[in-house]
Amino acid sequence: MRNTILVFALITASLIAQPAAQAASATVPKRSAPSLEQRVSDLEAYVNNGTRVADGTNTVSSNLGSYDEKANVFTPNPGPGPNAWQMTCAALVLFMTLPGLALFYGGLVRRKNVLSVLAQCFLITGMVTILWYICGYSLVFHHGNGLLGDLKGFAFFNNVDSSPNGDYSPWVSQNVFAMYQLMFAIITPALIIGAIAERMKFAALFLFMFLWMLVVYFPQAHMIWGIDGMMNGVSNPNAKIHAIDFAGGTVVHMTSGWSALVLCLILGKRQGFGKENFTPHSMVLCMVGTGMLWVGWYGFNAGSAVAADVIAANAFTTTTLATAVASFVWPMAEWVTRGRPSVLGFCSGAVAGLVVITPACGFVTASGAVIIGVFAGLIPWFFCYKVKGWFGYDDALDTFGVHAVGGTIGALLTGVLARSSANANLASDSMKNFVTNSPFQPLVFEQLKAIGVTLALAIGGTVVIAFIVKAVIGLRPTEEAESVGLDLAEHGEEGYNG
Amino acid sequence: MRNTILVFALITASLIAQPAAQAASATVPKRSAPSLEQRVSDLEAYVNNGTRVADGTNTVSSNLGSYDEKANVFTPNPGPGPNAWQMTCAALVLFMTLPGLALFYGGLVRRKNVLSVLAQCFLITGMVTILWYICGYSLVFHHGNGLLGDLKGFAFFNNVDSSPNGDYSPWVSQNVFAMYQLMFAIITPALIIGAIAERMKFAALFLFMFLWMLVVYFPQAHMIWGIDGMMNGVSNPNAKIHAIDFAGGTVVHMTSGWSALVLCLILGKRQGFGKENFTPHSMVLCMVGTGMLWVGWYGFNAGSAVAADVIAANAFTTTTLATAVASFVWPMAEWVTRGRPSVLGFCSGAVAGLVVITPACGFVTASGAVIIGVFAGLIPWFFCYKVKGWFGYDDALDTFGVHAVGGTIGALLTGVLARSSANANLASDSMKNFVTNSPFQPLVFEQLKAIGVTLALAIGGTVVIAFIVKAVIGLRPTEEAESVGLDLAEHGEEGYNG
Amino acid sequence: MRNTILVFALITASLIAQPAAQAASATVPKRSAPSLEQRVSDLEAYVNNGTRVADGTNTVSSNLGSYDEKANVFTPNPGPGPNAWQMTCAALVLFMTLPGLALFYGGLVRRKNVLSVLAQCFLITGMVTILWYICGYSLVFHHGNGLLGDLKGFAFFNNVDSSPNGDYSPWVSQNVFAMYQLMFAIITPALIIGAIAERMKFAALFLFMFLWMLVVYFPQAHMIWGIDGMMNGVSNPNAKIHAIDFAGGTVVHMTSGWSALVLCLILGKRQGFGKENFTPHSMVLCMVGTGMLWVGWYGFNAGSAVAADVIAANAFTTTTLATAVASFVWPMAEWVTRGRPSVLGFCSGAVAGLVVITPACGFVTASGAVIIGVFAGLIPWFFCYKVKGWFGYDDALDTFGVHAVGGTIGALLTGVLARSSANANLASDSMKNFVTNSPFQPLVFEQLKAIGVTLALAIGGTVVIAFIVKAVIGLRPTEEAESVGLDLAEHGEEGYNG
Amino acid sequence: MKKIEAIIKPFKLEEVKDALSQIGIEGMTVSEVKGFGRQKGHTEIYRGSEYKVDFLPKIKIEIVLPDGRVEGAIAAIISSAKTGKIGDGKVFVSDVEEIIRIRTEEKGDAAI
Amino acid sequence: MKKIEAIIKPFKLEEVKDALSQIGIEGMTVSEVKGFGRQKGHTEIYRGSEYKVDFLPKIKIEIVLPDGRVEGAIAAIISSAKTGKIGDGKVFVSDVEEIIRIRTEEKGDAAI
Amino acid sequence: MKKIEAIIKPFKLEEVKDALSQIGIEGMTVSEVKGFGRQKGHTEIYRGSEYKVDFLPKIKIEIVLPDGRVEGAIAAIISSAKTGKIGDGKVFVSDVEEIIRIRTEEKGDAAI
Ligand SMILES: Nc1ncnc2c1ncn2[C@@H]1O[C@H](COP(=O)(O)OP(=O)(O)O)[C@@H](O)[C@H]1O
Ligand SMILES: Nc1ncnc2c1ncn2[C@@H]1O[C@H](COP(=O)(O)OP(=O)(O)O)[C@@H](O)[C@H]1O
Ligand SMILES: Nc1ncnc2c1ncn2[C@@H]1O[C@H](COP(=O)(O)OP(=O)(O)O)[C@@H](O)[C@H]1O
Repeated sequence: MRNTILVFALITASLIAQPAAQAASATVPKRSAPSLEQRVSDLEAYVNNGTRVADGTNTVSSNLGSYDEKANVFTPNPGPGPNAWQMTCAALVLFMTLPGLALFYGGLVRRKNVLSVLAQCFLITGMVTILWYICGYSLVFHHGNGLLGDLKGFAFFNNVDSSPNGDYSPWVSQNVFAMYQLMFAIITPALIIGAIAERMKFAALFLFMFLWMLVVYFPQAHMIWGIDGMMNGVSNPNAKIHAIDFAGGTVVHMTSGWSALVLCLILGKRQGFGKENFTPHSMVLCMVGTGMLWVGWYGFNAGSAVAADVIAANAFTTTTLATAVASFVWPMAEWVTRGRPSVLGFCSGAVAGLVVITPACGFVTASGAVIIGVFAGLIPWFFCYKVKGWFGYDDALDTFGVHAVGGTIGALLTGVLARSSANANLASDSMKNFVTNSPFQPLVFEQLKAIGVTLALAIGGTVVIAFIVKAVIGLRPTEEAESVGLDLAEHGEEGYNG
Repeated sequence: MRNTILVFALITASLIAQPAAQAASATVPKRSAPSLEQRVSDLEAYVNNGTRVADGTNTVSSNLGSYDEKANVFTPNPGPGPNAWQMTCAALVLFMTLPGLALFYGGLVRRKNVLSVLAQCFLITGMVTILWYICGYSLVFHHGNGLLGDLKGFAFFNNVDSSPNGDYSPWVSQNVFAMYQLMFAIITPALIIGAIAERMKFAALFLFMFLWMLVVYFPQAHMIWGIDGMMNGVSNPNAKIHAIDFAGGTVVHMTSGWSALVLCLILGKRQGFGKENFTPHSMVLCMVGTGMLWVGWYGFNAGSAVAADVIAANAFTTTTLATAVASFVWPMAEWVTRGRPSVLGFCSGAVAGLVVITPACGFVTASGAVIIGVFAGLIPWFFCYKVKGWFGYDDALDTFGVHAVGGTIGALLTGVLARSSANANLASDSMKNFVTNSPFQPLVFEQLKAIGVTLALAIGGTVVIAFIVKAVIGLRPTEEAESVGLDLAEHGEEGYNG
Repeated sequence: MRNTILVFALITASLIAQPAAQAASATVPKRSAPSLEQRVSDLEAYVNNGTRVADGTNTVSSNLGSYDEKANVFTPNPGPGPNAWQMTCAALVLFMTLPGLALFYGGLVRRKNVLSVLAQCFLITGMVTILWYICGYSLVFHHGNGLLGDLKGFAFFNNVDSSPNGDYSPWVSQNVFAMYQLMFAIITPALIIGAIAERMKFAALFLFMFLWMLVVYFPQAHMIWGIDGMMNGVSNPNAKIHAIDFAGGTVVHMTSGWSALVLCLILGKRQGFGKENFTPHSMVLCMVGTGMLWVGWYGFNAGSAVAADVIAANAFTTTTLATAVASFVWPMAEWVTRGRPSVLGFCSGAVAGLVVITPACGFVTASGAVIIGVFAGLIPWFFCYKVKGWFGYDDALDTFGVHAVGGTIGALLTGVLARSSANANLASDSMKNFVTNSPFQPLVFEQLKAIGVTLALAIGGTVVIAFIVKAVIGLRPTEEAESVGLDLAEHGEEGYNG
Repeated sequence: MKKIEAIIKPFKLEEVKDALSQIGIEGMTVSEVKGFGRQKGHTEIYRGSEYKVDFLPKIKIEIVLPDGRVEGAIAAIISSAKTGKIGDGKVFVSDVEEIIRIRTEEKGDAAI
Repeated sequence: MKKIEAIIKPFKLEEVKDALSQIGIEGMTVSEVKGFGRQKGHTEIYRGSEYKVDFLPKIKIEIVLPDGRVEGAIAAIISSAKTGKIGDGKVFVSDVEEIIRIRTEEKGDAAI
Repeated sequence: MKKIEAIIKPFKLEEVKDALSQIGIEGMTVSEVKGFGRQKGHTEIYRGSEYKVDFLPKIKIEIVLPDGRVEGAIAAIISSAKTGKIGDGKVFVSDVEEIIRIRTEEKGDAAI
């Protein structure tokens, strides 16, 4: 909560103050012109997505950047290929939320609540962007401690410009990387909407999501992806837990999915649950959203390589295979058990495939991805069709069944199926003891530990926040509002007219 | 009108005649093989998006292209990164119109007129492409005088091939650049549809748009973006007005927005205006269109760097920040004044943010973008909710309120917030006297002059064209057609059946 | 059918066995470090999309890849620009099917059958992916004989990793290429759905499509695009037929279109055909799908260069021009003959333009593309509006009229209009005798031969498969199911509720 | 009490409603229907298949009112809904035995 | 004059319309309704939640016609709408006091 | 036989249906209508243009039943549909002369 107060103070400040000047350059010796050999090496580093010959220190020289003679500062340039790719990916990940997820969820609710879902997605987009600019990016991606980044390092995008930040990518502009990661920060809370659709007050959702970003998302993202995060197995040799999570199995899907379950239990069921007909008002929109999610997810998964290199290529491939297989297996399971494969089954299978492959995509082989696809088609299906019925919680659009369950088995299967043949980084000094390329490699236990930490943070954080919001402004709209529909009641509009 | 006749003559010609042969190469000395140093420099130029070592002259050599020994002509190749980026961006900008804008506008009209909007967007796409091929690209991007390019230079895409045109980008194929700019020429007139929706004859719209491209768009685009345009502050040292417009605040949004106001006043109000319920027939489609516009706009704004370089990275970032902020501020303004934030508010805010940041995106910092976002959320909102009511014009879908007002304040704020720290080109000899990095820098007055010229051209041109079209074929459909709906009356179809 | 059995055996195997180890490297001499000259040449090859200096043999050295000293194996890396482009294109082509084609077709059927179309598209996506992984990619792109690739070469994506396969592209990862081509293999059978919509049993469609891939698609794709395919004029100097097909006029549109006609004749007409009103249930969705198809088609056409080079740039340009022209010509033909241009006309024209330019896009000039656009707007229009009426077959959504007719005239016009000025490969030793740059060049006859082979395979294959499926499980649903709608009957869902 | 059912052209709804309001009739129930009558639908050629659109969109207005107000209401409907072209629609009058207002349980004319 | 209201299965509409046309009945008004009756809706399991679909889609046809034509019309409806399966629907007949054709202001049988 | 037409608020449909089922009424036909009455629609400001939403969504329930069951049915409807707020709707009762079940051609009370 200290953070929250700080944040509000900073908001006001930001609109007045110009960002502080760049850190004054220390007195380093002037650089000498790069040799032909150095220049060629740097060009090769560009193609190979390798470490740069020169990245801002002045002792080594390169021409791939601009050198300010007066200030004696060399600012590395991004490369056109990686930057193009990363901007494309950032746009694709935004597309996943607006309109992808908005349609996927919006199609599944009843006609009278479709706009409320769209409004919630949109609200989160704006609110998270503002948070990200003020402090979020800094808290996640600046170095700090194992739990959280430094609050002021990149606050107000100070020092975040078009030059790459070598901690995350040698050849992609840092501001592009920041925008790319922003899109993740946007979609994650938006996923929660699925569990609590059709029955949460707009103002309550606003406050909940605001606090949730600070309490759950930023710490979790830093722990897994921050350069000094305590669970960043690949980049942080001093990580407490040597877990890996390529594109957000724990950070995105587990946090949102488990928080969604908790929040939906605290909220209670929708009016008429179990009696009235809650069929999707438009399976067509839902399917359109699914297609957009799939396409956008390439930005999510292959883009997480932060380069269009061999790892991105592999992630692209595994994402396709796992998703297609899961989109096939789920409706086949329905066909067998229920007599008919449904379009909702195809859609759910595809999304489940995407979720489960997310943490694994950059670490497993094509055949590993096919295996993951089979699990992704069966286990979440079982949760949505059977387990939910047994327990009777009202996970309206199956955020828990798909994202929490999917994210969790994804994190686990990543441990089982990660192979250094798929990603050379797994053979690095920091990881090679954990990845022995067998199903019971030590990595599995690291993944279990990361799962445990994530569960604790997501569940604990959500319980606390939900009760605060309940106390402050209440969680549910009036009974009449819920029955009339949130669209008219909360937004004064209807989804369709005439 | 002389142009118009010429154009028709050329259409016929184009289907028969093959484009004239390339200009015969003058007798230049044969080139010598490039040195290793030159070759490496050219590779570095590729990564840095710098000027090429060799770009078609034979005196300096390079291997990044093909050298035809017999003809003694060196044809530079494009680079893979920039070309990939620019093709992606061109596709994204097309996506903004088809189906983005078509849905955004189509969702906002009544059910009986949805197809008319789609047909209008589609008609403009085809018609403008044909014009662009015949003469438009040449009139805008060939050098000529300060007002208009040479008509025959690139007519029928003569001499427009896959080799870059160094005037606009060293590393992007000229034909890709031409396609990218075509997409701008398509969406601009399509924006006008918003103000005059539901009540203009299809044939009248056809003729109006045809003339409007020749009279308003091509000159305006040449003046601002043509290499020798009279308001091209960045590239033309001899510009009369040293204005800047990164991605089309004046060229796209001011021209379309102000023309839209004029045309809507000349057309008159829709039947039943102020009495009948004109609520959007599908806010859902409108929101889908908004998401697509936002995603596609990255191609529009970041693509306007014509490279995936530091400037594109900055434009991507500022576009995201301003849009997200505006999409947040507009509905908050509604929440305060009207008690409820609407989905239309979220969508309008996002589009307003995109519009206002458009001219500025490549010139302002991240913090500048946040400030722009706040203005973009408030001023167009005020025009749509208050000013429109006061004056009572029937700007059906708020093209004036969002695009004219937004484009104008965007052009102005670009003058106020452009900083050479955001774009090194602003420190060039041609611009440094105008950009002193303070809010009252001389650039502001250049921008005001450009706004004046744009207003004069858009308003004057539209008045003339509108009255010509009214005289020749009449502007409005019959009363019965308008009441039945343009879909059935003009296209013999309905948007939805069954 | 032997293949089919083999395939099933392999499925089981794949889930157990790990892919076989890479072929043991023969005893080649250790490589020497590359010279600066070689290193620079390789970098230039990257920018020019040229043949690599070193691509896996050890005799020539390069640093653009990784050299495993112990194994003495050099594995070339992909380049960031081409890889970014190809991944983007693969995503775009998937977008064409999900949700593009699904919406285009889904919007055109009646409300009660919309989900069946979506389910069919989704089913094909999953099923084809699994086939592709098991054997399809190998059968098409591994070398084998002129008709089919080796079954085991790349089975289970064995040896398909992130390193490029020089047969198809020097700088794009092979697994990305495989995913890109997968998207083609998905959309092709999905096109058939248009002709047989609203009246085919889901299980029958499943079996039909499965067999069709093995019998028609894989051989046809190998013959045209496989490195040793018997009709691969550009890459295979020993081709029996020196045909060219840039992005799939024969492989994609002719095979699907002609098979669609045959299947629709065998199936018979829909209940109520010619009496009841079969207007599209949502022209809006159809138009959205069209826009997505157009945008995605850039991935299809320009992506077929497998590089973001001069050829891709040309393909991007010709695709835009032909499509825009055709989207304009078709509704103008309607306006003249029927009094009103329809949105369906705009959409159909656009798709026809895309289809006809597909085989030609990488081989013709901008002006050639405009000519193609005119033909594409008129001939398929004539087939859909006149010929279909004369013969009375029930090609529900005009797959035959647009794809078969369009694909065929596209293949022919490619022969007439291919120019070596548009694509230098046409001046290669293998092609220069066929491309003499006149309308009656010998290439025309090669194209006719390829058309003949394609027709024979598509028609023959489909007749056999259709009768097998009819015998095994029957083709049509019960009369009641057809009348209730396939959505409820086969999937237990409705497209819209409430 | 009587019930008037009027089938009218959709775009006349606003006018009819205004005309009825003007004579003090403030309650009615409206629904979308499809009409089949002398007015023939158009023949459509859609992508080469010809078919006839038989059913045309119409609006049905139902008004229950005391016997004495029937004449006036009919006159108001006719004058506001008439275009003089075929397909203008019909007015049907029938008897209603009882009316109850759910909210107050009032009956008869008081419930209207 | 009488009014016939028939509730039928949606896919029978074309047949009923044709049958009525054949006996010279050329005016009717059709609307989409939901029916609740002996025919039970299916039970759906949607993502694990079970619920019953009670209301089934039906079509309501309204025909006003002179007393003498009622018998024939009913017979035509029954023979064309019958499938013999539960849920085929009902025909209701009631009295109509007056008919007016808006276009011509004709009244009574002449207005039909 | 009588016909009850009840106009109710949409969200009360389930309750009314249940109440009728409980007293053994198992057949009814439901349609979506728009109501105009004392309950005034809200005034909307949409992007600066003000307009009034006159017509409110309502549900019409039609039940045909033997004379003796009318009282009970009305009571069930009223008690389940009442919220006490304006706009709760009305119940109209009128006479029906004949009923036929299409499936069996049964007539009169037997057909209900
Ligand atoms: N006999 C009838 N019973 C019920 N509705 C009728 C009858 N005749 C006409 N209608 C309704 O009235 C509408 C108008 O009738 P129509 O014959 O087309 O023109 P007009 O009203 O000018 O005579 C029809 O579309 C239909 O809805
Ligand atoms: N008492 C009734 N009042 C009004 N409509 C009824 C009544 N009974 C049945 N219906 C309508 O008739 C339809 C068919 O009735 P149902 O009992 O299902 O089968 P059947 O017609 O074979 O007896 C119902 O769906 C409903 O629309
Ligand atoms: N005279 C009438 N004729 C037909 N329907 C009516 C009439 N008066 C009211 N209604 C219907 O009843 C609904 C409720 O009536 P209203 O006057 O709003 O409230 P209340 O039922 O509380 O008196 C209206 O929306 C309309 O559908």
